[in-house]
Amino acid sequence: MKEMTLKQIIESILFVSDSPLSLDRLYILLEEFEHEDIKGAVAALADECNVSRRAIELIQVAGGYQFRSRSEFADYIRRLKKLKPVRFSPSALETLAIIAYRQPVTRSEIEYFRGVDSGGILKSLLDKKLIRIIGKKDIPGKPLIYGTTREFMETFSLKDLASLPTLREIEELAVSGDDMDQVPLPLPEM
Amino acid sequence: MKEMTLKQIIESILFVSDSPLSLDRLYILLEEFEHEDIKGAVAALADECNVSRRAIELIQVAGGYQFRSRSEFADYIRRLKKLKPVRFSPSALETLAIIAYRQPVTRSEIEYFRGVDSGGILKSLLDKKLIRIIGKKDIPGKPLIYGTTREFMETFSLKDLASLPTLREIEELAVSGDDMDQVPLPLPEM
Amino acid sequence: MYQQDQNSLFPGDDSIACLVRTEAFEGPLDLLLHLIKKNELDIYNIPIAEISRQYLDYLDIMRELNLDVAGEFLVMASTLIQIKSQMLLPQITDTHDEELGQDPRAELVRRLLEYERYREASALLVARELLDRDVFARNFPSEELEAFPSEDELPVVEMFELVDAFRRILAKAPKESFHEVGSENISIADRISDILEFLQGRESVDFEELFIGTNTREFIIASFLAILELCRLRMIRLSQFENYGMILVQSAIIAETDPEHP
Repeated sequence: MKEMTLKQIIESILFVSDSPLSLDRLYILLEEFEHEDIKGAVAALADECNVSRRAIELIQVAGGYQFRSRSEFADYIRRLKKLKPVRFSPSALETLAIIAYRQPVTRSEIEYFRGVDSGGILKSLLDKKLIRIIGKKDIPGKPLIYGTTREFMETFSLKDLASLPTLREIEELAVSGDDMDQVPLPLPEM
Repeated sequence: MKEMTLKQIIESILFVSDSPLSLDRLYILLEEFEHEDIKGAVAALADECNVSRRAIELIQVAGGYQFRSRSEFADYIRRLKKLKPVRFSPSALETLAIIAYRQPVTRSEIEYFRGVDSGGILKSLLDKKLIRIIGKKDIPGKPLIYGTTREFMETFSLKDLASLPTLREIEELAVSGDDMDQVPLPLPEM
Repeated sequence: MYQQDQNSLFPGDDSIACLVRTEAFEGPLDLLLHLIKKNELDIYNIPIAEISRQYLDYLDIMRELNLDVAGEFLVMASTLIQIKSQMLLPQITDTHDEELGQDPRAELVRRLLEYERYREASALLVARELLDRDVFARNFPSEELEAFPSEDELPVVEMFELVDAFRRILAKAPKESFHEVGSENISIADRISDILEFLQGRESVDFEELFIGTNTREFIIASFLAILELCRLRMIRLSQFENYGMILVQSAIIAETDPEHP
């Protein structure tokens, strides 16, 4: 048997995994190795993909590492995978954006921002596992609260929630001295 | 966009394919390329994996080509499998749901709902410590009564059973219809 | 390539000079933003009278085309009219007025700004490298990995999947059991579980002991219903030795730890 390097070991594990693996998971899996060495090997592996101009890159997504095809090959891969490309309606995207940026958030908060009933879209996003029910809010009526999932980060190639595109700053309204982001919403009674 | 080589294109396709691809299949997928060139690129790709001592090899299997992790890494891959979270089968999920919402409940009540024998699934849920036997019901036959466990609450991050979403809450989501896309409203120019 | 398609779904540029736009308006806020952009208005200083007129004109056209005007559009129409009338009133300077100095348009403006902001965010999201559209991963079980037997681990599952599974069950369950499956009796399940635990290892307890805890109405009702349910299921026995005397509660469950496995 040939000698195995840590980098090769990590490459084999990341290759066969069907979801991104975090460094913490790798630390547990490869308990006989030093954390620093594992970290270094992951970085070296990512570099190698870039340097050797492979069609695959090692990216950070959903709190972990995953091999993914580079976007320039998408057309060819689509020929193989006859799956319908993911498409999002503007309403689904709006709703996702509100949930992503304001989570945990209730349905009535989402509807306040969107101005329209959002039950059907929430159900559909739940079905697609892009959002999840986090629990219930401890206010009268105990409404369900929603947040995004790991699948959401995977779908939108997000390293973590902090990597969401920055929201445009809203000019402070003269009439309101409060921070815009977390002002309690004047929601109608449920 | 960087220049794409045929070798890279084939690498990307083989990488994302979940089954081996034959040369004939590649010829069809990449119809704009010469058969000889495709054959050559596949061979070059296989060589490259060997030369650069990657943990992945391109092998010929079942009449096609497939990237596989080299066998010497099997021990590590086995560790990954051990850590891999299991997904629930629909029947396990159904059974767990009945127990969660109708506890305390007997096996025959569960089977009344599901319409099928549920012994095996109950055993597996007991093994996973998601349900427990509360006791025996004091009626003829003394059937066992089942309920959920602390582990169940932890799995779903539930504060208490009252925090389970009610059916009505889920039904309400579907009220507005399953429309991801709303009916388009045509806007005349004004 | 798909990116462009999706971006064009967002109304905003008015280069299309055709009579009927095919883009959908997501709601009243979307329509209002469109009107503001089209008229090149300052969002912080919306001429409410003019915007209201155009908004209502639009609703009229929808009706003329025999389109259902969704309720949300009507709610916004009345909001606009209300703001318009408030703007017409002379500035009230009463000290007891909480709305003192508040521009009647303020909340609407805030909603429009927030809405616009999330819509921009959604455009940024969809412009990212999307999995299974632009980039692809090996998000399927690898043969090497599947070759190993699965270990029993705690499964990962979302709450929604659990509830959805129960919905499926109910959909195919025999009809007569429907009415029984109240969705609101969950806290009763909690009380049942607690009471059974409380009774475990005790010969009998005073009925009233089962109500010790939070003294809320809900708690008492849930406890009482739990006791009734446990009686019905014959999992507890109640006994009373004299009129108005102490009611004793006994577990009727035979402790069982050795699971019967089929």
